[in-house]
Amino acid sequence: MSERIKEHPILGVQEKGELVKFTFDGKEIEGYEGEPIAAALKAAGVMVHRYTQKEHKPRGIFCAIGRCTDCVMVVNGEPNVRTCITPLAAGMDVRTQYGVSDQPFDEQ
Amino acid sequence: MKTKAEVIIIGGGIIGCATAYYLAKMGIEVIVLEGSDHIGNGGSSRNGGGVRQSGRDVRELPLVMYGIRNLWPTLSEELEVDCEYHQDGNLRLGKTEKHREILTRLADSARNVGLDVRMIDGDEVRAINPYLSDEVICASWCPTDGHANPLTTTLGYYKMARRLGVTFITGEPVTELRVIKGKIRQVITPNHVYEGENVLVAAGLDSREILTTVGIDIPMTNSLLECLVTEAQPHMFDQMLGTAEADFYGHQTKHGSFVFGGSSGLERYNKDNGTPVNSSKTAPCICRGIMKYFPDLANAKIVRTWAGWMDASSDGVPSLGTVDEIPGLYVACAFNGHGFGIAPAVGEQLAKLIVTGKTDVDLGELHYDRYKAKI
Amino acid sequence: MNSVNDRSRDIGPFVPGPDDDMLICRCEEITKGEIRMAVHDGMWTLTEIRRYLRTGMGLCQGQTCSRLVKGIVARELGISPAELEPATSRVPMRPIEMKIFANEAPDEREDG
Amino acid sequence: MKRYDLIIVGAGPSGLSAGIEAAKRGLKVAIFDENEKPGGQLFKQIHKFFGSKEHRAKVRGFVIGQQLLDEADEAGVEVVLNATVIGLYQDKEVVVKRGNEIEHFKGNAIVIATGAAENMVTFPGWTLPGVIGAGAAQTMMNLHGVLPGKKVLMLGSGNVGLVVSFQLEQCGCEVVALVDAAPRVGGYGVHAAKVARTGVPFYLSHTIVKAEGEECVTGVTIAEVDSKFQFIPGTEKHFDVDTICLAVGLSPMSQLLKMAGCKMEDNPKRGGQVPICDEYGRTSLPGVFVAGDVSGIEEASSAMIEGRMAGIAAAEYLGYIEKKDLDTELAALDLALDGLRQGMFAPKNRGKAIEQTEEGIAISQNLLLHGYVADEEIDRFPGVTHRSGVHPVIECTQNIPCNPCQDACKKGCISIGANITSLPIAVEGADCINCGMCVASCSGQAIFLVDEDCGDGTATVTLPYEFLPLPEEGTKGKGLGRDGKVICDAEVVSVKSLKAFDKTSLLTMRVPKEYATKARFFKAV
Repeated sequence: MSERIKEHPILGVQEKGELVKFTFDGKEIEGYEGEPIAAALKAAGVMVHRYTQKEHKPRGIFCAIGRCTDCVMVVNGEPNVRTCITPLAAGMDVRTQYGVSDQPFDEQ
Repeated sequence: MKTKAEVIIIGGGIIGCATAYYLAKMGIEVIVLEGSDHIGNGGSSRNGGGVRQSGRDVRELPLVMYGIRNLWPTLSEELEVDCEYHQDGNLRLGKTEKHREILTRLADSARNVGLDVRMIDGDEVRAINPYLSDEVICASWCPTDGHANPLTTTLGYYKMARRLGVTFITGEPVTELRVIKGKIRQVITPNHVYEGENVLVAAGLDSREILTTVGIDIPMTNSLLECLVTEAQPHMFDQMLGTAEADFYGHQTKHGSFVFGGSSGLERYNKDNGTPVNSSKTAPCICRGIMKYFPDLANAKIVRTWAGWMDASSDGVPSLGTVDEIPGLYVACAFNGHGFGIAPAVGEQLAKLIVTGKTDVDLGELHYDRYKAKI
Repeated sequence: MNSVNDRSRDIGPFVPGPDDDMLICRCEEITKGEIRMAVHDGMWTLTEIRRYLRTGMGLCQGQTCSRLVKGIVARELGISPAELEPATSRVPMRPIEMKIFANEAPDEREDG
Repeated sequence: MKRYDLIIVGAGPSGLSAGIEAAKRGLKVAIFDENEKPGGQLFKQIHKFFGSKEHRAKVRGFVIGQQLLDEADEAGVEVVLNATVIGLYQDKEVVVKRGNEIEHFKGNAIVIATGAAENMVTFPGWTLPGVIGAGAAQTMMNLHGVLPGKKVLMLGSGNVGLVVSFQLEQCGCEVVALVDAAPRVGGYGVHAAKVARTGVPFYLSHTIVKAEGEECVTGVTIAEVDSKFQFIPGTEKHFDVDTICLAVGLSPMSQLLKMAGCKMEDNPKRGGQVPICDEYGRTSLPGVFVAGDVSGIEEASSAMIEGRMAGIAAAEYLGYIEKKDLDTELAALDLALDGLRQGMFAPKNRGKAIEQTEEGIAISQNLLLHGYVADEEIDRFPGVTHRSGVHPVIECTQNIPCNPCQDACKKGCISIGANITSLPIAVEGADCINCGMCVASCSGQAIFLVDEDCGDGTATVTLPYEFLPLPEEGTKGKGLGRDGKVICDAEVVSVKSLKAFDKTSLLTMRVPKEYATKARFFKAV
């Protein structure tokens, strides 16, 4: 997890929740409980959260504070979940969103 | 700026825009005056998008049936905009025996004037729309009903009318009509005096105040309606929905979102602060109503709510046509919250009426002067 | 206060631009060209643009693009962006699940 | 329905300040905030604040956030988190989403302190993953401890762009370029200088041509623009980056007010669509107040004072204090706010090209064009003097409202005077004891302790250092000039990290004496 800041010159070592497992598109990865899903994905190197309905273009984190809604994904079967403000929980099923579905467009 | 035309239309809603479009198609010069800053700013942009016949009063049924047969099917092509018209039927849902009675009575009277509408039981309802809960025990089913997008349809009429040379002026609230030498002639706003040989008043609720200036009174009042829309959802169904109890109505749009309208029961007493505003109680109530019918929508997120006034007349149907006592004056108002689906037919028939003096559909029962005391 | 706006005022012809395919409304995927064209079709207020094209009607309700749309429409009309009234904001400020919107907490008085 | 004297929407600097003042005067106050943590943007701001003591100068943003929370707690303010205000209805009714339900509340008075939202710019590829707002970068690195990217291009040279660029470097990202379409750096010169000296190149009059990449950002091309912001062909420059960070201004987040029917105006000087309000935040709706960025974009320091004003004004509106007390208290705050609204970055000067300081000294053009004061320009500023022995060199060259350095030096080496925006003067004859307090207290990291001639052909330069790893004594490396270019060899001779320095370490490097007035940063090799 090279994308995590181990120690910060001003903030020191940040407190985190428990390290838990969750799945991204079926693959098991780890993140800290309570941190935004988007942070855990970013730390794991995931950039693309969804593909848009009309143009099928990739999108990811943009505002990171729950306003722009670009980072939405299908979480535990529910589409349009703003991953940048939704806390990670152990065992979450996080999937790339295609339009409003977790099925790739050619399978919809 | 142009202030004279053959026809002056007061009101830039869907009725005004559609009438202007059909008049312009016949080569008539038209000015449309809209009081607010935006075209289609009243009920035209604030309704649930129903294009339905079932559930309507028989007096307005012929007109809406005419529109669904002759105008709606080709409207997107004609207006060069996607009106998102779907003709996939209308389910008017019932959950109690009392509902069944209400729906049966409405269906029977509509069948009498030639509408294909029938009662179906709960299982047949769920065969048509499998997402409906078991609480639904019956529905009236009208396969030729549907829904469309009121925003693009209204603005589509505006765009095409404008393209045909109609003058639209927004921010021009009409304060007075003036009869000159026995005929309607002038339309007064705070800024200008407009002149036309014919004047159509299609200003929704404001029509009453405007018509008062020439001594015409149409008994109507305002009533607040509220709608909400969800985020886009995977495609579920295409029917238009309503309920016997009128606790909600709506459909899934082409975009994937669900548009639902409804009420809290407190609408009549809503505070009128100059603009239609949502009550804090209504949207939660609509949500509770919807979830009883569609448990699957519980997780759908609401992204927006809005309110609009409907112009309610004492007998629930519009006033439409010629004002006999003032030559050159026409009215089209008091659509009672179901003016959208009927609008293309109203616009086309009014245009014909203004130009030829005749209509294809008899408007007699919608005459402005029909209101009588109860005894 | 409303001001008189003659929608027949000449704003010149629609001239295609090199960046017409630039996406402006990220949620509803509306391009600059579509917005410019809508202005030439008579959509002269931000409210009309929104109703006609769905800009700002997506999940974020215009929080990202409203300023951009305003600039494009103003330029097309040859007016200052400050002259354009922003489209109305509506409840809810953030998307809210139907089941939560429906679930009103009991009033404290009823709790005893 | 549950009713409070005062409901505040937003627990940022202005909302918390309003709550504290109102609660202290006896009001029953609730603050709702949609975030998991209170403090608004304060908890992302890890730099030391500008201003004077009363503005909490030289305290880091996140520490101020904690101080405000403690004060709010002490005053009895109910701060409700994870509470999204979804609507402001008639009769000052606030509907709040909390957990899995909604709650209705009424306020006898309301303060809207919802802050601002970031502006965006478009360019081909601006929707690609990897293009993020500067706020997003701050959120990821400072709240969640995750790197926003490894190689970053920053668009925007206002204070946000400058501060976030520095923060990106602090957590180990490489900022490959700082780009702005404007012809001049928009933010404080001291912020620019601390970024430039680490080696970040500034490209003014440049903007993004396109972001490259299929699935996410892999590169970016920028080009120079002319005075009409049109690209100049042939000036394209390419960078391999994984992240493009946008810091192109803020807009007030005033939607709730518009929804409630407040009279609004579009005011470019205040950053966009804002409620029409008086200086104490009273809007057109009786009992509805505003404070902070929602009523006009400024710094957090001003937001705190505006919040206090709104809180006190609400107390008077509800009869908790007398009108005469209101006037007295507001007059004092007026003065404090006025102090912050002075200098060349004052709201009234927005958009103006300032050529001279208040003292009549020509502004460094190099600072505006490249982010650093050129060697030949630096001597004309009153904080820069040459003398024997260790002495402070204060490279503060623009009039900004800030004076902690004056208080930091107990020996009277630094003088600003009564006017908080004046340039600091290195006082002749005062005796510097090399304590380093001035270096650590300077929010702009613009003070150095220099001994120009140690007698052995070397000089020492003590500089503020907020990076990891912290070099040890004896580390050999290079001295960097104000422009971030390597100019000489350097060796670390001392590293001090005192509690009083508040996480700013003081690194002293030995350089050849001819570089004493030029070397301003150290890089280990």
